[in-house]
Formats: sequence, C-alpha cells, structure tokens
Amino acid sequence: MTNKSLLGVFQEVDEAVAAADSLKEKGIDDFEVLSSTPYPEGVFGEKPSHHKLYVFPFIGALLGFSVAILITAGTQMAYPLVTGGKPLLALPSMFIICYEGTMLGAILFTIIGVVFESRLPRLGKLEPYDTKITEGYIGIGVTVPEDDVDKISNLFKEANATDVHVEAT
Amino acid sequence: MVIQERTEKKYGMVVDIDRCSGCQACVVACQSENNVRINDERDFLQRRAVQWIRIERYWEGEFPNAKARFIPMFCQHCDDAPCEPVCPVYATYHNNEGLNVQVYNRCIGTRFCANNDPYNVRFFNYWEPVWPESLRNQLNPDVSIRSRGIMEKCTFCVQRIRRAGRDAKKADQQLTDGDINPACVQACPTDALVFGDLKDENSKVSILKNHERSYRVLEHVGTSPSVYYLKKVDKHATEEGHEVHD
Amino acid sequence: MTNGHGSHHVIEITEKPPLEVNNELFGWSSTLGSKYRLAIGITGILFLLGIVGFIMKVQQNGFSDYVPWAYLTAAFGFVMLFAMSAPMLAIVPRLARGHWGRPISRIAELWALIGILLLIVMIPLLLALPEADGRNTFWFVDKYREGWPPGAPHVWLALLMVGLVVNGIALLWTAAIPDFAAIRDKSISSGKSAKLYGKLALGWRGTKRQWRSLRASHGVLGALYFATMVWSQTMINYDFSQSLIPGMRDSIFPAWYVISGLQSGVGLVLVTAYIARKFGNLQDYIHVNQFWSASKILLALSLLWAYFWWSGFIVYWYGKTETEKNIIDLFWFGAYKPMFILNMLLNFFIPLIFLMWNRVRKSDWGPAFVGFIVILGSLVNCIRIFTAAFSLPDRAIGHQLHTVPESIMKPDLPDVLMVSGIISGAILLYLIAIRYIPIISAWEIREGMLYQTVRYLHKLPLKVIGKPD
Amino acid sequence: MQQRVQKTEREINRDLLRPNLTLQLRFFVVVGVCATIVAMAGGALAYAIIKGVGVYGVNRPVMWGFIIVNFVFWVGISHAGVMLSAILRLAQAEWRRPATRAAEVLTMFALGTAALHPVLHTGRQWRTLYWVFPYDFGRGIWPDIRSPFVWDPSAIFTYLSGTIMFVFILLVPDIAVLRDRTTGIMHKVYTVAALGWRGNSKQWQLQLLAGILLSALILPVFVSVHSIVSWDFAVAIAVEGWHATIFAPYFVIGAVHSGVASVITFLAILRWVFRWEDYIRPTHFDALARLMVIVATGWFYFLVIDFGMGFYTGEPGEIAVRYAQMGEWPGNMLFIIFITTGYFLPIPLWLLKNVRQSPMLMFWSSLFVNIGMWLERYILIIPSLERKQSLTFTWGHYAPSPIEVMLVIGSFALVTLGLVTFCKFFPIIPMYDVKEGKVLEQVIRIGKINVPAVFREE
Repeated sequence: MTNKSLLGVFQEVDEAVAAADSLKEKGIDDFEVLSSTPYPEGVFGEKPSHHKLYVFPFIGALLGFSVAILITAGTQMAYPLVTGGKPLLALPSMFIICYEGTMLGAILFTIIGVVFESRLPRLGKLEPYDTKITEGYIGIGVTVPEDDVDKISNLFKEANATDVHVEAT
Repeated sequence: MVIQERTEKKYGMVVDIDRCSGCQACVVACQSENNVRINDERDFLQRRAVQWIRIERYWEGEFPNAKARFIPMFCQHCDDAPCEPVCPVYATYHNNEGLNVQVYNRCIGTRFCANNDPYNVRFFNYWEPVWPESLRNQLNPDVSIRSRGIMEKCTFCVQRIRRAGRDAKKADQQLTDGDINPACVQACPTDALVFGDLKDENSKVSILKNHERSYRVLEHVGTSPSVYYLKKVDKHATEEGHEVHD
Repeated sequence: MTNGHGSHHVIEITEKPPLEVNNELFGWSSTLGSKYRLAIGITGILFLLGIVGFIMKVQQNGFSDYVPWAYLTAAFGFVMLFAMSAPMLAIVPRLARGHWGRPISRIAELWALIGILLLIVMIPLLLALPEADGRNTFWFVDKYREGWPPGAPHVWLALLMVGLVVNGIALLWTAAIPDFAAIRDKSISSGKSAKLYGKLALGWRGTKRQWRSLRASHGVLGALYFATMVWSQTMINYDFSQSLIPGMRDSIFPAWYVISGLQSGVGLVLVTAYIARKFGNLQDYIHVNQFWSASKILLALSLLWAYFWWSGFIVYWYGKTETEKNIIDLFWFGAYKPMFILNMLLNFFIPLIFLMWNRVRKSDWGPAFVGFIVILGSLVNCIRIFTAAFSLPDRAIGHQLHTVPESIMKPDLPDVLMVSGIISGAILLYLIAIRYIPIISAWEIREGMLYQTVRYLHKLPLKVIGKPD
Repeated sequence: MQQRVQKTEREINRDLLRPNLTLQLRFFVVVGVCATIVAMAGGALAYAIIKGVGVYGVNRPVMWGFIIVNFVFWVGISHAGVMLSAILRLAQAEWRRPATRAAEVLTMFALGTAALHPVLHTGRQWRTLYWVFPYDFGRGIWPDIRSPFVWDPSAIFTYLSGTIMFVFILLVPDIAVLRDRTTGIMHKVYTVAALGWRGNSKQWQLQLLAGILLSALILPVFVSVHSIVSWDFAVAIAVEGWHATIFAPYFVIGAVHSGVASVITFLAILRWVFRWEDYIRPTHFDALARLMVIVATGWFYFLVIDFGMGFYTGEPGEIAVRYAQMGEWPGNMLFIIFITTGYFLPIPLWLLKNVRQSPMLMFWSSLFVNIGMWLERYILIIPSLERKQSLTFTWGHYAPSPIEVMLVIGSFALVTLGLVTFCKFFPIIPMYDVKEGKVLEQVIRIGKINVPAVFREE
C-alpha cells in the first residue's frame, strides 16, 4: 500500500497549533510545519530537529589552512629569492595568509553545510506546497498510508484548514 | 640558507663628500651609459625626472657666508632594503653580489617600492621614453630600454660588472680591485667616488669605509646600505640640518 | 531560536515581592559567616606585611633611583588595571539598556573604591619617577616650549588619578543612593547607622524628578568615568613604561594596555559574582544569564588583546630598525620570552579555547574560571612590561635603544611582600565595603523585575524583556 | 521601540516587494545616469591605459594618489555591512532587522569597487594577474607573500566571497516569496535561485543558525581586511607618517565610523524613495546614531594617540609630516574640514534626541561624516608622502589630475548602480527578519503605560 503526503493550510497560527495537537492525539508526531516566518522551534510542539552544522566550519577551516600553507610555503621554496633581508619562509607573512585561508574555508563550508543540512537545493517539485504559505499561512504536512488520508484531511478540515492538498509520494 | 646565498661578493661604494665639487659629471655619465630617458622641462615640472644618480644641494648658513653642500645620492643597495619585500611579484630582490636588482619584465608598477624607499632613488616611467632621431645611435646596446609603467634605478652598472667578469674568465685571471668601474666612478674628475668589493679587506672601498669620517645615510632607518659617505672636512661645518641620531 | 542553541532549558528570572528583595539584600552582609572573617584576617595580615615590605624598601634604597620600584609599579598597574576597569560592566549595560547588567552592576562599581588605595600607593611611585624633561613624554615637556606644562608628569598624572577616583566613587554613590535611603528607612537599622545612611542618602524621597536626575547622572558619570579611565590607563602606560625606553614609538602599546585592563576588569567582576553567588547564596539574583552575557564581552576582549598585540608586532617585525629589533627582544622574544608565552596562553588561548563553546559560556563556573585566568594573565603582563621598561641599562636620552638586558629583573623580598600586600589590600578594602554597601543594588533588581517576565508563545515558554524608551 | 506598526504578512510582502514587482521609470533614469558616468570613467581608464599612468597626478615622491585614497575609502565603507549585521545579530538587537541586508549589500558593492582600484593604479594594468594568483608555473613567477600587497588580495577575496555567500544564503527565503509572486521568465529565475525553499521548521532553524554562525565567522575577517589595508602603509619604514603601530585598529574603527554613516545615508534614501516609513522608523536612526557616537569617540581616541605619537617622538621628519598635515596649505584647510565634518559637527548633534530621530537630519549629518572620512584618508596618505624622509631635497607635493577625479566619481556611480540594480531584483529589507520581529513583539503593562517588549531566547 502506497503512502500519500497531505498538507493542511491554515490562516491562523492557533488553528495550526490545534491541528498539530490533534495529530499528536492520533499518535502522529513527525509532521512538518511550513511557514514564511521563523517561529522559535517548539511553537507548534513539533519534534526538535537535529543537524550536524557545527562540524562543517571546522572541516573547512582545516582544509583552508592546509591549502594556504601549501601555497605560501610552496611559492617561497619554489623560487627562493631574498628580499629585504627577510627570511625565506617568513612566518608572520605566512600566518596572515593562512589566517585568511582558514576563515575562507570555514565560511565556504558553513554555507555548504547549511545548504546540505536543510536538504537544498530541492530540484524536483515543491509539493506538497501552497503559495499561500509565503503570504503568512501555516502549512502542516504529514505522510500517511493511503487509507488514513480521509481521516487526516477531515482532521485538518475540523481545525478549519483553508486548503488540504493530497500528493502521491 | 639566506646567509650562504650572499657569501660570494658584496659590491659597494664610498663617496668622499670632501672631494665632491657637485660638477654633475657622474649624472651625465650615468644618463648616457644606462639609456636613462631624456628629462625635458615637463618631466622636471611634473617631478618625474629620472636621474639614477643626482647631486643633492643643501644651503648651509645665511647669506653672505652661505655654503653649498653637495651629496651625490643614488641607490644605496641596502642589505635590508625596505623596497624589496614590499614588491608583490619579486620584481626587485637581493642578488648574491649584494646588489639590489630590478627585474623590469616582472614589474607591474604598483610603485610600493618607491614609497618604501627612504632615499627616493627609485624612478617610475610615467611615459614611454622617446629619444630624438639624432641620439638613437648613442643608446648603449648592453642596457635594455625601460618601457612605461615600470620602476628603474641605479644598478651599479651591472652590465659592466658582468662584462668584467666575462673578460676575466676569458683571460682566465681573477677579478682584481679596480677592474670594475661604474660610469659615474669613471667620470668623476675628483675621484670622489670609489667602487669595489666590500668583502675583500684590501680593496680600496674596504679600507676607506673604515675611515674615521665614514658614515651611512639614514642609518637609523635600519637599511644598512652598501654605500659609505666620508664627512666633509670643514672647521666651519655646523651640525645644523644634519639630524643627530646619537 | 536567535542564539540557535536548543530552546529547552530553565528560564531564570527573579520574581519576589519587592519588600523581600530589600530584606534579603540589606540583611545580606550580616549573614556573612566565618569564611568572611577568615578572608578579612588573611588579607589584613598580608596587607600589613606589604607595609613592612615597603618600609624595608625605603630603607634599602630611597626614591633617588626609580629602578628598585619596578615591582611596586607593576603591582600598582595591575591593581589599577583590574579594579578601575571593573565598573565598565556596570556602565556598558546601562548605556546599552541591557537588563542583564542589573544584578552585577554594584559588584562592578564597588571596585572603584580601590582607587583610594591606589592614590596612596601612587605617592612613592611619583617620588621615584624621573623628571619628564630630557626624555620623550606625552606631556611634551621642554620639547616645544620651555618647561611647559609645569610639573609634568607628576602633577598631571596625580590630578588625572584623583579625578578618576573621585569620578568612580561618585558613580558608586549616586547609583547607591536609593538603597541608602531604603536602609535608612528600615526600622531594624539602629539609630546610629540610620543617621549615617541618612547622610549618604541626601534626603532621597524617590520623587519622579529625583529618579530622572539619577538616570541622567548614571549616563553622564558613566560616560565620563569610562573616558577618564581609558585616558588615565593610557597615561600610566606612557609615563611608567613607554617613555622610559629611548626611541620607543609604539602607539598601539597604550591602547593594548587599556584592552588588557578591560579584559581583567570583566574577569574580576565574573570571579566576584561567582563567589557572591556560590558562597553568598545569591543564586536567586545572580543567574547564569549574567555570566553568559558577560562572557561574550570577555571573549571579544581576549580576541582584541591578541589582535592589538599582533598589529604592533607585525609593524615592528617588518620595520627592522635597530630600536624595533631591540624592543621585540625586550618585551617579547628576549629574556622575557617565557613570560610572554605565558601571557599568550593566559590572556588569549585559554579564554578562546574555553569561551568558544556556548556550553561553557552558559555556565557560572566557566566564565568565572576564565576570568580568574585572565586576571593572572594581566599580573604577568604588568610585571613583564613594567620591569622590562625599568630594567634598561642605558638611561641615556636618545633616539634609539641600543642594548636590552640579558635577564629578567628578579624580585627581592620587599618586592614580593609589597605585591602581595597591595593585591590583598585591594581585596580587604572590598570585603570591608560590602559590609556596609549592599553588594547587589536592590532598586535595580526591583526595577528589573518590572520589565522581565515569562510568557508562552503558543506552546513554548520564553522570557519577555521590556525595553522602555 | 515606540511607534510600532501592526501589519499582516500579506501587507509586509506587498510593501517590501513593491520595487521588485512593479516597474518604475525612475529606476531607468537612475540606471541611465549612473551607467553614463561609469562609461565616462571607463573612457578615462582606457585613456590612462593607452597613454600610460603619466596621466594621473602622481609623481616622485608622491607615488600613490587619489586612486589609493579612494581605495581605502571604499574598503572602509565596505566595513559597515558586517559590522552592523553581524555584531547586532550576535547582540540580538531588535532594531537591526530592517537595516542588516542594506548594510551587507552596501558592503558587497563597495568592496567590489574597491578591489578594482589597485589594478587601475598600477603601471601595467594588463599584467596584474600574476600579482594575485600563483599560476605561472612556466616562468616560476610567484607572488611574494612577504608583501602586504599580497596579503591584501587574500583578505579582500575572502571578505568579498564571504559577504556574497552570506547575503545569498540569507536571501533564499525572500527569493522564495518572490518565486510565489512572479510569473514568466522572472519566475523561472527566482525558482532556480530559491533552491526549492519550502520553509519547514528545520530549514528555518538552520537559516537562523547560519546567520549567527556566519556573523561570528565573518567578524574576524572584517577586522583583518582593513588591518591589512592599513599595513600597506604601516609597514613602510620609509614614510614617517605611516609607520605607526596603531594603524590597524585605527583604520578598522575609522572604517566602521564611515561605514555605519553610509548605511544611515542609504537607509534614509530607501525610506524616502520607497516610502518605507513603517519599516525604517526614527527609532532605528536613533539606535544607529547612539552606536555612531560610541564608535566615533573610540575612533577619535585612536586619532589623538596617532597624531600625539608624532609629536611625542619629536623627530624633525615626524614634525614636518604633521606640519604638512595640519599646518600649511592645503593641509590645514583640509584638516579643519575633516575634523569638523568627521567628528565635531555630527557627534554633538547626535547627542540630541530629536536630531537622532529625524531621518532628514541624520541623512545630512551622516553624509558629512563620509566627507570627513574621505579627507581623513587623504590627510593620512598624501602629506606623509610629500614629506617622506629627512632628505628635504626631494620633498614634493601632489595635485590630482582630471583623470583621477573622473575615476573617483566613476567609483561612486558604480556603487550606486550596483545598489539600484540589487534593489530592483531583490528585497533590500529582509522580509522574514521583519516578520520574525513582528512575531516576537510583546507588550508589558506597568500601571497605566504599555512598555514595548520582546520574546528573548537565552
């Protein structure tokens, strides 16, 4: 039996919260909340989501630093020229460039991390989705077996959803 | 590593201020030897004249008993040259003969070296150099002509140093003191300029540089130049105008 | 979600009837037990020993030469750094209208009292400090005009310090007036002390106009104090360190010195707050939030400390004049190298490594520990820069520094006694002060309670903060 | 925060997307004007490349002129963005919300423009590639990493790319809003740009977290960039006026000074052009002005120390430089204008509440600050070169050439062009940030008054 994903669209936050509650009563607690405003996590009583974003900057920093070391040391050793009585492998100068390299790596990987962890880019279709969401409506999405669809959509209707979308997964 | 690369030779010069009469012969000689561009009136008005060696003239005392003091100023080929490390493309660096050399092809003209040169002896080609037809054949074939947009400066007539080296090798004999003479030294009528290797103790420069009158210009800037100056002998000389750094 | 670190934790805010707050805080000093008396005893003895050490020093070598007074100068600089910078944590939150500063503002301001001790310690130093003329000083003596300004640096330095101390005490006092009034009015305070507090409270009645002028005075005195503090730290750095080194021209040195002062000041407040919270049972007033917010400032200052040092170093390393090479040897990579490395650890690496983590910042022990480390660091700092500056062999006035000492200046017994004496004297003064001045300003807590509460955003309990204009 | 305005998300979308969804004539007018000026500057540049940099006013010893001054100025402006959006985001300041993106975008374009200047300034602009990138394995020409001119590109590249990514990642949710409002070709573009953003709670959590994390990461870069620019001057032992250790923090805080001022100018213009009185409110200007008073005073402290140090040493060379900066024509005139417009005029004004709260006055005073700060860079850089060392024989002076002036004007036009174009295609006020602010708004009732309050995560 196939699964279907539903999306109930609510005008008011309270309605959405109510719908979420009754979903929980039904024993369904992994539903996703779509909104165009960052509500503090837990406002809808949804499950706290987990991510590994903090790992990324450190990996990036490490990579950036090593690349910078390679470039700075490499260019000085590849063609050793004395300038101004400064030592070959002038550490303070190398430090500055390595610092920039490290930060660049960290920033780059943070961006990658954010995109990756929030499962973007989503190239396929957005559905279940509703453009009303970016107008301030709240969407509550669940994925349920085919024959629960009516039950859930009624549940949404009772919580006076303005719309209920049903999509095949 | 740095040290052993510098151990071969260390060319330097001694300038006896007491002998200098400010006749500018060295300037002209340098001009023609090194294909230095012709400075016309506009260049001087724009403060863009190129003179690898110049005679700086300072007035001392008040009229009527005012004295003119001359000091020939040219690249001091410093060991810790401030102009070298600021170049982003290694266009100027220190070679193993103690020369501060300029690589024209690398230079991109950031002019940072000129800013960081305390003696103002680096010259930038703001315009394409032009010579009147009559002077074309006067150009020195041993010296490349610098196009616009790059730095140039005194090289201690590196072409002469090279040639002397080649000749010595051909005749397989050692270079002796006095074999090499930059154009300015050659032209100086009063022998105020002496050139040689500071590394060998018996060379003329090495002896003169330890003279009691010997000093180096702007030493407090920490550049440790290879050019030594000998003070003027003048019982009327005042300390005015000379900075006292201890 | 703005700090992005999970929303599931207890929300601490003070919610008590105002009267209870008053009773608890004004009665607090009488609850101080044997530990308090012990602390008083120890610091008292050490302080007396310090005085003994001072007398010995005067016997050994008078004020003719300034070199023997290097360690006293270091101790003076150290105490001044942390004590006089501490009120910053009372001033900044007030100016930024942050409620988090309320519980620790008095803790911070009380340290301004140490200024009195500093003024006394300063007298011998000024006696030993050589005349300004003939050497570079920021007072421009005899350089452009003969003997102008007169009496520099001694007179002007003294005036600056007096101004700073007066300003600090005024700040503490004005901020405490409503509390003094409340204590005055408390029936339990017996006749005599009631009279005393009555005098201190200046007949405060709490009218609208009085409150308004109180606010205004906070703003003005706070800003003024901050400016004076920064400038006097700068001048201390010039007159006791930089101007004693021929040819030294390090314009970031004083700024860096001020930063390390602010750093140890914040550290000090954190440590004090921790002790008050743990041993004084003030958990209901001083929450983790205070440590969390202050630790961010501490982290920022630690980063600045390293950055300021670096931007001084890179210029010297690149410049390569004789003086610059020698100063690099003198302060950083010569005889004082071990001390400097210790500095780097205490003032930069350890704070960075610990405070990087929100879990550490969000605790009371973490910031307090780092605060203590930072204070240690600034002690090493002061000993390093002042003894180094004092120990130069060539006093010759010149444009260049030619020789640097081979070894660091060793302290003798009087030095040790004096250093420990001054530090413990400062602590002693503070301990005595909290006996009479409530360590937490009750009126600020009461005011804070008006603007802070907990509400539900749908399913999520969150703290609500009022921002009055 | 007084004069709060209650608005539904639909209304917020409508107001803030107006410039993006509707087509106005004035957009084309502004773009036309700016493009013309940029084209003229391009012509001037072409002339400089063909004839040689002799067409600039630079000479010996003043080898660096207007272009470098302008470079430092624009790098300074570019420090507004991160300063505001990062520090205020970390400090959870509510009033940051409408200002952040404007500041970041200003950073983006100012820095991009600044990065052009060193290239325009070199003698052989067509050979500058191996200055920055170590690619020439054939001839083995490498950048000399000991040169501050190599530190510069590394820092600017890091900062520029970091800022662009920062702006983009924080733009995604708002692009999604545009995606749902547009049709046709723009719809396709926005659909790609929005990366399929749906706005579920995890995405939002990461979005906010990214804001914090990137702020914390970009702050150290932002400090390093202007420090390194300052080291271009400070390491120069030969120029007495430059060789000061204070330069790094002095430049950085000066940059913040001019940068935040330019953000105020920008916000005032936005408020006036797009009628966004409900979003960019007097209270925001008030808060910015308070910030400016503190920043400016800190900057003034550094200024005093820097100039004081010059007199402190008493070296004749130093004194000569200071005299050229403050004593003799034109230095004295410029210095007076600089110190008045940069500090003594605006700061006292900003101590008055009703000045702080009037967008018009804030616009003008912030403009003054930037005039002053441009002159500051001139005063720091040029006179020091004119009085380079104690060899008085070579002392000179500098006057800009028309070409240089044209390039400076062109740089302003270029930045304006960039900002206008951005405002046309993307919301310049971060919509979700404003919406979040509305969600977190609360009121605490004390006696008879309502104190505005906010939900605060701790």
